[in-house]
Amino acid sequence: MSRSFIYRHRFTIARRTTQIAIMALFYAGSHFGLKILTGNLSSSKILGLLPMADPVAVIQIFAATGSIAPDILIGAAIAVGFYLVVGGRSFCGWVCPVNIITDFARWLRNRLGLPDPYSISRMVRIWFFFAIIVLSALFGITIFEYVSPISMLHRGIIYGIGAGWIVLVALFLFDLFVIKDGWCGHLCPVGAFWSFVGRFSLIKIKLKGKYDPDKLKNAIKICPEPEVLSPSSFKNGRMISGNCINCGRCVQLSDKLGFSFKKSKNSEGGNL
Amino acid sequence: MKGKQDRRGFFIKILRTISALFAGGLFFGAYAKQVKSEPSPIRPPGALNESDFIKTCIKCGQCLEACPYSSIKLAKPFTGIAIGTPYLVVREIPCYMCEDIPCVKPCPSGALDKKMKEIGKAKMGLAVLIDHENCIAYQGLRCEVCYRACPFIGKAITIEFIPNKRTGRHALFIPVVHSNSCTGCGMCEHACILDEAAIKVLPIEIAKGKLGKHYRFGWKDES
Amino acid sequence: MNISSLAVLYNPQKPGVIDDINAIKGCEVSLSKDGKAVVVVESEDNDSEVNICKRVMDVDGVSGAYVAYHYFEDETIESEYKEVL
Amino acid sequence: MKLNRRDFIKSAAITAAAGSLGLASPAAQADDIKWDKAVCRFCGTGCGVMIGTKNGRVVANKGDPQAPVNRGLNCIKGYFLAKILYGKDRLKTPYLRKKNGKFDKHGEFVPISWSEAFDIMEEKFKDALKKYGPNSLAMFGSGQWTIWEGYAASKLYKAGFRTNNIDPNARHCMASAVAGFIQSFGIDEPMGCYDDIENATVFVLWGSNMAEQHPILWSRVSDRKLSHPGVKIVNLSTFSNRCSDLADMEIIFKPQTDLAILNYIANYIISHNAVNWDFVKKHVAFKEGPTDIGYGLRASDPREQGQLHRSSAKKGWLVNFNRLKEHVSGYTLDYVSKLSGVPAGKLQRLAEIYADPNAKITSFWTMGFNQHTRGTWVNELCYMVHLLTGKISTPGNSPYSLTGQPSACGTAREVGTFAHRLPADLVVMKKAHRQMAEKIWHLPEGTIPGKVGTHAVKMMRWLEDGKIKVFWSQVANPFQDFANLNPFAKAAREMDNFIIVSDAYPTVSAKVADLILPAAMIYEKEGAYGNAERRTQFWRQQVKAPGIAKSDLWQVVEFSKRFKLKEVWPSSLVANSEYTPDTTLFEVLYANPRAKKYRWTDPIEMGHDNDESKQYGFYIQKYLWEEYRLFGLGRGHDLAPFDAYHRVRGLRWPVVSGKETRWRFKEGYDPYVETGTGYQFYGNKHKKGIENRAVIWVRPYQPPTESPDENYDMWLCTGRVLEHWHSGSMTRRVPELYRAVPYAVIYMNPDDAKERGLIRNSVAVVESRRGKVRARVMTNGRNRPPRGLVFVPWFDAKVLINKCTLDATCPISKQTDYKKCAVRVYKA
Repeated sequence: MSRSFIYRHRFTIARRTTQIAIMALFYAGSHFGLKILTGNLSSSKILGLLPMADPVAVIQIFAATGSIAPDILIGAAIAVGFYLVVGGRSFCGWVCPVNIITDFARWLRNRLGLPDPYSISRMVRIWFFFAIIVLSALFGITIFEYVSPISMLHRGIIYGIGAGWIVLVALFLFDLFVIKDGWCGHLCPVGAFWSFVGRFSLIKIKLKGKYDPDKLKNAIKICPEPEVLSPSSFKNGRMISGNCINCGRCVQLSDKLGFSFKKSKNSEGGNL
Repeated sequence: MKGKQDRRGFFIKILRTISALFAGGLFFGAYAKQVKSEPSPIRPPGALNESDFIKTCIKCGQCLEACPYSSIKLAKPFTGIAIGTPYLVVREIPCYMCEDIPCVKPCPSGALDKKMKEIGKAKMGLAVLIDHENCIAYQGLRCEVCYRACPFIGKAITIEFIPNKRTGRHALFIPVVHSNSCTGCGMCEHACILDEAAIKVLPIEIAKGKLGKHYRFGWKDES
Repeated sequence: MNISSLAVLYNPQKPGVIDDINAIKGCEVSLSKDGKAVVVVESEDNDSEVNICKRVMDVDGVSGAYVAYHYFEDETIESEYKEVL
Repeated sequence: MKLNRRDFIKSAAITAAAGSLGLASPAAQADDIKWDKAVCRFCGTGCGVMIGTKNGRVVANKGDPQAPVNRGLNCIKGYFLAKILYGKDRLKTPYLRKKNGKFDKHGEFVPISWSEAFDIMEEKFKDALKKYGPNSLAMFGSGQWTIWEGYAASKLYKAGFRTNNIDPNARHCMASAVAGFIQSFGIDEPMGCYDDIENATVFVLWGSNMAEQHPILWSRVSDRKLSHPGVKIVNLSTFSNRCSDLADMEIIFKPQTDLAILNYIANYIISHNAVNWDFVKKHVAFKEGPTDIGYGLRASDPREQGQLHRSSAKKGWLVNFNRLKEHVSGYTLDYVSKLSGVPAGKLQRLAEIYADPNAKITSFWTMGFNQHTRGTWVNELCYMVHLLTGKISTPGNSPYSLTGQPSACGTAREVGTFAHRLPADLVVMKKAHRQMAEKIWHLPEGTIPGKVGTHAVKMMRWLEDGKIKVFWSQVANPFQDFANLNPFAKAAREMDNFIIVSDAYPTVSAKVADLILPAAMIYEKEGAYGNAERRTQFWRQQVKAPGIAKSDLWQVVEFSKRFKLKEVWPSSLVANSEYTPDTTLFEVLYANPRAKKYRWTDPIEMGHDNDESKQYGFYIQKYLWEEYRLFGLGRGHDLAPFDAYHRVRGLRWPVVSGKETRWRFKEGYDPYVETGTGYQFYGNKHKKGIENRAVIWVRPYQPPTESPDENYDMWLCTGRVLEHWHSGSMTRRVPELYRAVPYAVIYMNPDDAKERGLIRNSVAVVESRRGKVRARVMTNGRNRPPRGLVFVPWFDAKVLINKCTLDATCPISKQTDYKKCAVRVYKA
């Protein structure tokens, strides 16, 4: 049944508006004094009171200095708590501005039908995550924060990009020509961290009825993390893999899938 | 046979990823080392020493937003300053030494020390009157703009009067900086009327020498 | 008959400055040494004298010229004061 | 015979030129910049400078190494002289407020031509003359006018329109000094000169922030102290300033109590018989005047009620020494210490210094004394202290009234562009003086009105009361520098009057005006200034003014063409004049036969432009100077001929037979002092009872007009900073000076600030009974006020502190007291 275009893209639209809204609020907080969101995604304050911080950055700081300031510790804890509810990697889907670049690269890649010659294991980002902790401790600096396109982009949007655009264009071209879903899918350590959190988060994709491969054929094609829709990722109808970014593309596509809230046994869950 | 194949393939893959990561790590380490060796820029008041500062700062920009004079900027990539860390270009906008120190309050990471209660205690750098040839005070003109711009006039900077030998009836008014009170806020460098400032704020480790422990100045009391 | 002398400052490195000044009618460089010259100006009346002075000023390489002495035979203005006072 | 006479003249010419070259004349410049001597545009010090021009533009400037005042040095404002001419928003054409093509008081400024500007001015002037008479016209001049600009304007108003309503902004800066000089010595201007600095052993600064307001002189004082151990400096001020860096003793006293301190010093001198009797007996007389003289406020003001001598404050009667002795005996050490808040020890040490016979004391003062509701009195009290000990008119002994503006002396005071004066100390009230002026100006008797015109504050009040219909301001910024600005600006904008402002930049006053005339600036015209040591200095025109901007001299002279004698003079006057009713004021005052004798293209110009003389065909500046010079010849105001000043770096008048005078009234230095007299105060030569004597005036302490109370609990003092000149219209357009000091701040005591919840940089409101302004607070800046006082400089067009100041004046000099009124300061 042909539902309206809006309905069929409801999550994508919601994600984009959230991503842009968050960046706009940070920008307003810095330039127009509208103190709803101040700071940036590395560390911010909501309404000047509630601190939030990027746990990956906090971990690196801890590795590099051996101590951690209370504000960012609480901030990281609050962030983790929040994403335990809404889904670990929903940070990637709903908040991180780099996702806009990689989604655009993905979309362009599909339109142009570009080949996907290389493939590296999606586990690299996990190694990358642990490597930056080791290297931070080793070199005594928050190593990934120096090159992270994520912080480069959100800081650039709020305070001016400077020469950072080169890195972002490189990332875009990397995703476009080199590896499909190159950065978010394979390399991003922040995504890796959030996937750990995602394993235990509440809002998850749920499978209605039995796993039927050809029903999910289109969903797998469109999913940025295809392994997520493999049978092993579901346990009694509920997604257990942390890699799902809760982007809702699959839900939009087939009615066999939906979002479920509670970790219930029989996985009825509200169909968002 | 196939099992062995898989196991070897598995080890090769592991080795490949580890070597890739190791190469990446070296590249980043070199990049980080290079950044650390640059002369440290002027950090906001209350900042830890440079090496601790770039480790501790989470680069969130909240100090920038709290500064009423937008003196603080975040370092953009490839500018030789640790990316994202807050710094000041005092020649453009100096630190106006707010007594309530608004920029330190929101700092979540402890990179700006909240225990610093008095702005006068800040040590962002040290002003040094470097270019005696172009500084017109050394030619005998009555300038001392840097002296009168200093928020700690009379303590951080004073005037030394020297007879002007050329005219024989005028005096030189030479600004002299005192490192014990100079906070490095840059009001002097900002105010300097030359096309290129003759007085500049330098990182303390570059500006200051160090007296040998064994020697005391005979005419000064032991303090 | 107007006679006056100019103290002239010129750029000694630039060749031919003295000759240029001498070339001006009514001008005569009586002495010149490392950038300083004395020029005697003879002319009929104030107007022509000023033109000469102006041309001396405009000579390329001259950076300044000052009237050091000015003699003119003309119905002086001094007498005017006595009558008023 | 003819041949060798010519050779003789030529050799004389050569030796003269060679001689002048022998001096360390500036080395030849490699790049083709043409250099010529000039004067700095700013303070009264009068530093000599060289202006470098290339392709019709001032491209460089330097201190003139041959100038004795500064020997090649400048302060930071002088350093930027080349830049002040080229602000981005320089006025290049006249502007008139118009609505759909016609003048409208509330229209927008529209660029117009000079002829249209003069048309509307002519219409307004003639309309006012017809309906309200000459006293409805007014001109607000300046101590930054060149000498001939002030002279020409004074002639236009006093002789042309026959009104004395012309007053300079020097009324705000030097009027009390003038009254002090005339009442004490019968003649204006200091008797010492800057060479006192190289001879004095003690400098006492009375309300004179020399470190910032006379930078090069302070440099000389500093050198004097450095190179001569034992030289002492005492800095008396109502707030601590940069002079205290070098001072041996700093005395911070409560506003207005300088009157009491000086009386105490006299008391100390007399009671410790340190009086120089043989000087006092031979050369000093004593006088006293009325004390119920009010505060120069409007007659209706409650504080003026019961003051019987408000308009006769100048009166004085002879008394004897014992009256002075008895009067000052009341000013004991602890009474004055309690009154002034100064520790008794400091007061005593100061008195000891003055009483020390072999100390050579130079007392410097500027606005601290002059801008004071008893400004004339406090000037005279300082003379008292010097006269009692005979420390005057000798190298190093000098009561020195420093001048603020570059030509308050040269133009405003010596040329007499005041409402009551004529050149060379003549006054309009005396018939003989008027006749002398009329003789020199070739006017029929009775042309110059005898009634004193409107002094500055009266001019403001007449404007507010609708009595002034046409107000023309030149080289001044009245709507930023008059005290109690609000009603003044309101009257200018809303009442039926016509406000004309000649200026080079769109200042606050230009925006309040109805007609703006674009003025040429200092090096775009030939000019002459007279500095604070009676040194007159000339400069030639260096470059052309931008657009169709014209010099103030041209504006006044050109405008005079629009008036025929019959339109401004009664027919009886025209009848017994040497002119016809149709002769224009231009031909009477400026282009008369005497003027035409000074032929244009004069070799002294060395080929420099002179736009005015080129247009008029005669050397107008030379004519105005030579005519003006006649006033002073033989009367103690002798000036050298015109050409001399273009050759030398200024001469200190009286210039008698080519020789300048350094100390006046002293035999051997001053040619007017008859031999054998030692000292001769010839200013009072013909004054009955005080022939050739200086006068010590008996003056009491009187409280200020407005003191802090419970709801206006702080003193407000205003003044300047080194980096900016007056209302900042030039210096704030130099980017480097703007960056150095971008906005006016409220200098405040940190404890006062803390009590009001203010810290450094927080924005506060300064409010008085008359108005309020907002500005940032500075708690430990260059000026450190004591508890209960704030200091706000007035250079900032956005912080018009003069909205708060009180328009009380010294009733004798009519000079406004900008240094003290009551305000409250609170968080914005």
